[in-house]
Amino acid sequence: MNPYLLEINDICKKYPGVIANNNVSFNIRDGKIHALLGENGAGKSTLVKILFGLVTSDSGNILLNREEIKFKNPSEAKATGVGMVFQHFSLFESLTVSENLILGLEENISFKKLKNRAIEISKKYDLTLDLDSPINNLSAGEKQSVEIVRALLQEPKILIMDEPTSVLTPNESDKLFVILKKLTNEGKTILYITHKLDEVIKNCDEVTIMRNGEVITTCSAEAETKETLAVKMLGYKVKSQVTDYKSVKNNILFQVKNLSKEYNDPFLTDIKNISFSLKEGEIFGIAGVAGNGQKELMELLTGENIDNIRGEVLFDNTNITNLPTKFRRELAIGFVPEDRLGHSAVPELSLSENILLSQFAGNKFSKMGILNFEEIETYTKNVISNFNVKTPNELISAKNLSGGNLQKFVIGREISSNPKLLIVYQPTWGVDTGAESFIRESLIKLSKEGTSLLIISQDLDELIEITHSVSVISKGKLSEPFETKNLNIEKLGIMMGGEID
Amino acid sequence: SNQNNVQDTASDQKKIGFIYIGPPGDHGWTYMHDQGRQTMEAELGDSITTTYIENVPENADAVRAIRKLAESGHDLIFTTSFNYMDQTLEVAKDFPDIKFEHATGYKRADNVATYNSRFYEGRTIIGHIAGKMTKTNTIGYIASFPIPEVIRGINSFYLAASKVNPDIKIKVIWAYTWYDPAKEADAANTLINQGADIIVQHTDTFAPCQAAEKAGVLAFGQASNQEQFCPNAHMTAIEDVWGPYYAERAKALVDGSWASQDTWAGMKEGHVVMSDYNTKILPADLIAEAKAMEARIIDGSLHSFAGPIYNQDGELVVPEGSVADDGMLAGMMFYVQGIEDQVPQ
Amino acid sequence: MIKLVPRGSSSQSMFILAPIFAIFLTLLTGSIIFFLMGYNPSNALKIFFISPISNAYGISELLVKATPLALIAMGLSFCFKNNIYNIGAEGQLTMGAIFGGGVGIYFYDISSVLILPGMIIAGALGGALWAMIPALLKTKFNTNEILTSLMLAYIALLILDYLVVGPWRDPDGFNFPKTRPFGESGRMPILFQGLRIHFGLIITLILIAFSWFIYSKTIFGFQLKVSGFSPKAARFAGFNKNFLIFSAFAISGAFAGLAGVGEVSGPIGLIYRDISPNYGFTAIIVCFLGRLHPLGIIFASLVIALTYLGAEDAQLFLQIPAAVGFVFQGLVLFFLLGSDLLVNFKLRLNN
Amino acid sequence: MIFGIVNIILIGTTPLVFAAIGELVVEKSGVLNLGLEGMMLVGAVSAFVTLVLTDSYLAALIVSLISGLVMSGLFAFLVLYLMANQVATGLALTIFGIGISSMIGKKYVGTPIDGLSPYFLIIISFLVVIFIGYFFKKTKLGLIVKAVGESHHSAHSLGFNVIKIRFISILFGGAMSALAGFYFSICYAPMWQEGMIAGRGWIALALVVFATWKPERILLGAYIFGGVAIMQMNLQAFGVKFPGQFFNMMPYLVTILVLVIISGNKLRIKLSAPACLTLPFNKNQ
Ligand SMILES: Nc1ncnc2c1ncn2[C@@H]1O[C@H](COP(=O)(O)OP(=O)(O)OP(=O)(O)O)[C@@H](O)[C@H]1O
Ligand SMILES: Nc1ncnc2c1ncn2[C@@H]1O[C@H](COP(=O)(O)OP(=O)(O)OP(=O)(O)O)[C@@H](O)[C@H]1O
Ligand SMILES: [Mg+2]
Ligand SMILES: [Mg+2]
Repeated sequence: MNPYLLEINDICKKYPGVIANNNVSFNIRDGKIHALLGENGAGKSTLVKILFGLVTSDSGNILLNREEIKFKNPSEAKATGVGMVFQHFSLFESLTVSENLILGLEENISFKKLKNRAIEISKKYDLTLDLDSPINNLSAGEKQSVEIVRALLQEPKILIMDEPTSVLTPNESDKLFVILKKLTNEGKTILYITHKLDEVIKNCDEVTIMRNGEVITTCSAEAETKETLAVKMLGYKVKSQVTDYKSVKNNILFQVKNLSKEYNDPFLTDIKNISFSLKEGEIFGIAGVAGNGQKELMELLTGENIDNIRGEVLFDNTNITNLPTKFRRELAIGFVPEDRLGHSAVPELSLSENILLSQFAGNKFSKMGILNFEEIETYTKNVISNFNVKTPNELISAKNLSGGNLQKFVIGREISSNPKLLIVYQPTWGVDTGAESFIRESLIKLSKEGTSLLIISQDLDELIEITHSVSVISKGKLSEPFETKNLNIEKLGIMMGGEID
Repeated sequence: SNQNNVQDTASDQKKIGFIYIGPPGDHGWTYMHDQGRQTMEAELGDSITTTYIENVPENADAVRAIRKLAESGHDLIFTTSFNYMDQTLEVAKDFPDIKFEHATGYKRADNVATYNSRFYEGRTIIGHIAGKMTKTNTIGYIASFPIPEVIRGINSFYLAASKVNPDIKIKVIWAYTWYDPAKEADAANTLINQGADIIVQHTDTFAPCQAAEKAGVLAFGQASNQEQFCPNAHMTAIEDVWGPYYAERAKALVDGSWASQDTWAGMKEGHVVMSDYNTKILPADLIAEAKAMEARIIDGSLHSFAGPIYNQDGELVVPEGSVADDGMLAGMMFYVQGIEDQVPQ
Repeated sequence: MIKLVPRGSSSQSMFILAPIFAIFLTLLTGSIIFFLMGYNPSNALKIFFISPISNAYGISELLVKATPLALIAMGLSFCFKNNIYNIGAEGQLTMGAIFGGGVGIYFYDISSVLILPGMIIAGALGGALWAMIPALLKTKFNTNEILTSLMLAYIALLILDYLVVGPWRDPDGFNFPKTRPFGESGRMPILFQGLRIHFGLIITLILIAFSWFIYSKTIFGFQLKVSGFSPKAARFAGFNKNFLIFSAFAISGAFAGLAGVGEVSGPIGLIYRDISPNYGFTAIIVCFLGRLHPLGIIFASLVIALTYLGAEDAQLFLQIPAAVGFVFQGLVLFFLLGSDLLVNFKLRLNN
Repeated sequence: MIFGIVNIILIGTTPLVFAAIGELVVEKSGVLNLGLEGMMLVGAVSAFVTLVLTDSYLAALIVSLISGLVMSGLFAFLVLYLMANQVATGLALTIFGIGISSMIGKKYVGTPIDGLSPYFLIIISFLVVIFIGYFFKKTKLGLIVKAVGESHHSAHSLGFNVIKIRFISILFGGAMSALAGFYFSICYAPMWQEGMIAGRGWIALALVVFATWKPERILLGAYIFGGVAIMQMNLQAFGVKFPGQFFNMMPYLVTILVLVIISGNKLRIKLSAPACLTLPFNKNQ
């Protein structure tokens, strides 16, 4: 008997400038949790979108129960027993939970029947479900439950989950795995996508590792450790490295006192009484699971969104709490937000113009509002050569650069402006390993030159590698800082799960 | 030689152009000008050809349209809406050899004549008929804009109606449009709902008449005979008959006697004509009375604004024994005594 | 079947070729329409597109017509570049005419060189102020400017209507719905004796050059461009979003207001109900056809102006209804928007 | 008398109801079609010309509806398949509609016809509103249309054909606009006149916003808009005079006011306005 429920053979998918899936082949056993592990941009989502009929592959085939499947759209996939929980929720915010559920069903049933079935499922798997509440009143975890119930209503043979825990607390994640176990016990198969190593070790039966669109290997999870998986996923071995503390001076350069902001928006996390301080030359890290207020905190620090803010932000002994972004820059504070395309850079504009984006303040490149293109060009060329940005010239649109190169460019732009303080959110998100270590080194180098750095990152390894001290942000609260060299990972993990007093 | 002849007539042929505010098929203002143009063509035969440009907006574009007619060899150009006044003069200044005629305006030049009709004479007749025909003593009057032309019409109508029916009341709705069939229909229905059993209109579509027909009340047509649209409501209409005037002016052009002048003609000259009285609705004696009034207006023994006329404040504006002069009529912005309404500011 | 394949980066040559392609398709469709109506297409096209501009007067008229279109479209580009859909230029034009014309009416009997500048400034101000309303509502209450600016256009037209029918009626005008004429000092100087092109053309050209300068050389232009492409990046850069919204609206309003005062103090000389043949709406077509670019807008304004003139000639010489001009305007935009696809996508045949 | 006023309001506002309920469905699906005026004009003229030629109301109705489908189909093709800007395409559709309707109707201006009683269509307008209300509240298809307007990416991920659903919604909107046009030239003021819709397409557009995208409020809004217009006529007829322009401004002013009220509150606008309104959808992204 063939033990495989799903056989994936030689799937290829090209996007302009990138091969998202390159001859991807692996098989999934019936009734198991199969992990698909890979960094950002490895091609995981692309593959499952092909599986689910959302994207068509360029070549290759997929067999479900030894029959070739080629779904034209997700409806066909659902009808054939493939269920999917998306990486980014595919819920309708203004509709109620039950409306969202019924939309996911292929067959037509009455609301009453649907409710009965939904309640049955939610009881069985211990999921909280308020059927009449509009989605936008729900927390991320509750939304996840809706997604799961919606997929289960269809009674899939195989359930695909694309990074379901990225928005969950550790507690919620554990609960999720209980549910997944239950499902496999009932004979269902799970394709579980993640880039979290411990989840694979703890909860999955088998794992396929992808890197740069290719399958590296498929193996049994039991045989692996975090380290072996990391090597396979990243292509090199994580070395824990301790930054030296010599460059940290004694004077406090940047201080945040009791910063608070309420949003009254279910999509945003309120910031609650956050305090921390940075010495000159110090690299301070803020760790945490995405969605715990990092984005909001970042906006308060950049000055992008500072209405109704409480507390104080001091820089160089000046109160900058209510200072707009432009003026913060004039004080020599640099910022690198998370999203390269459309936030820290404008994809449609040239690299030179993108330089101007954060450097226009202080009349550096202009006189009375009129631009001096020569100077901009010189500056751009410097950034390109100093930071190893691979590009034909400075007139190329930002969108034509690869992720890593654009990130180097953006960080280079900020560093080249000689900031006294640099605030970076996810410095190496979605960046390949070469660029990653280059960026980390640049940041450390900068601190040695006397700049203070605030690094907000979900990547604990990264924080351990480069920071002097770390705090954890959870549900809008910030923990006490810990010296990186004495970091207690377990305690950090508990705090990231929401246990900050 | 035959060919020569043709060419001769062609070169002698005068070209006459028209500028229209609307489409010639509107069965209203422009339609009647176009009827006039056709009459003129029929009467003058091969000695003239005519052209028109329709839907010319009353703005800077009008100058170009008029000018295009001037430049394309037209000898006489009729501009048929009030707001072409300044534009007509502007073009005329540059084409001293071309003759212009502007309808309803008051500015003239050596080569610009003006012409208008005494439509109010027709309103005297329909006022008389309405006064006799109304059972509810309430007349609904749909007016376009509070300009002298329209106010003159209301006064003329009311003076005649109240003479035969002192109890008559006239309800006015200003539509602030010449041309919005739906709105005109709404206004008619509102007036009917408020008890009007006769609808009088001074707007350009036949929607009010249709509305009256549907509601089973009576109405008068505007500008042209509209009986085909509302056979059971249409008592008569005040027709704007421009044909005789256009033919006369074209002849003057052809024989070289054209001169700038101001023409304000009425029933006597055949510019204002009552449509056939609807014998299904109107009693024969009333038709006879109306016809007699027409004759008296034509012979000058009946004037729409014969004194004594008082304004709403009770002041005597036209003394007994005299008639309102053209100056007063041209700028008339007051209601006569008895109209229970105010002229909008 | 034909398949759309996204281009890696948008095609610059298609960006320029698409409008030309669109005009070509419009001419083609126009020929078909003329043919179906029983006219000789080449003759009809000649009368439509060539005869109106075959002499100096025709060219001058083309410019008279194109001037307000280009001016308004240029102003609108400030909004559209910033992804703000101000579709109420007609109202801003009207307010410009009211404010500027108001000055002209008030000083009708005074002769002074200051009157025209006063009218021009008042007109620009009127348009700008009217445009500030949707800007204010957008920044303060987050209202959709497509809807508010459109509604305000109709409100402005009704205000104009009220004024010329009511309080501003010409005392010597037998109460017709029009104001008294402005004095000589309240008229735009004519550029060439005997033609109607007036000083407004010079103002328009200066402002177009000025806009080009703003776009390509200044921080302000850069800011508009960035916030159009990506509001988030604009926030990151620290641009003052509300300031940009206000200034884009104010500039487009001022330009439209200038077009309004240009119309009333240029070819018209007074105010009445019907001062603009929908220049404010047509300019939106001009703006898109011209790709928000100064040169493109000049070109597009001439093309669209020609459809008006052509419709008049077609009527005069062929008795083709003037409405055919609107049909052409609609078509040219349809084709342009359609061919725009080729900027970002390639067509590929596959089985 | 009151009955009479109500009657006039009903007669006058029915075309607004048709056009607005159609546009509501279009907007619910995430598309803004500014071409209402043009589609209404084409619907009106094609109904009229057909009636003159065939003497059949049914034929007039069918041809009118087809004209609406063709006009809106053109719009849908441009904005959905060619991803053209919705605002510009809608405006172009209106301009095109003004032009093409007066060309088609040229020979028929002022042709007399027998009008059709409006009451049948008035009843239909109620039924359409009730049906659309039911459609969005109770049917899965209605839910799908809402979902597509709310988040086209999510809808696509769930397997709904966003383009197809929007296409059909736009066609429905076109048919309703054409029906409004039919009502205009066949029932309301039975005639054809160039530009006879006289700006009511824009009022219908305002009405959708006024109704905060809720079907039943379309009726309410239409009767308020229409009611005020008729009330001012009634007051005039009673002898109360004031500048009519200020009354005509009412629908526009009130719409702005409603927009301000609902937009000021983030949650409220999120719950009323379709989140994807005017956004183009490309399934490859
Ligand atoms: N629609 C698209 N067009 C072009 N490129 C795409 C598209 N979707 C994905 N890509 C590219 O394909 C590659 C693989 O993307 P994919 O989303 O499959 O990665 P992933 O492994 O799911 O990453 P993550 O962990 O960030 O979710 C990336 O380089 C991505 O930029
Ligand atoms: N969603 C997308 N749509 C269109 N093009 C994309 C998309 N994502 C990525 N690309 C293109 O794919 C190319 C590679 O992008 P990607 O971010 O995957 O680079 P990479 O291979 O990871 O490079 P690096 O190692 O520098 O991170 C770039 O040219 C980019 O323009
Ligand atoms: Mg992914
Ligand atoms: Mg990458």
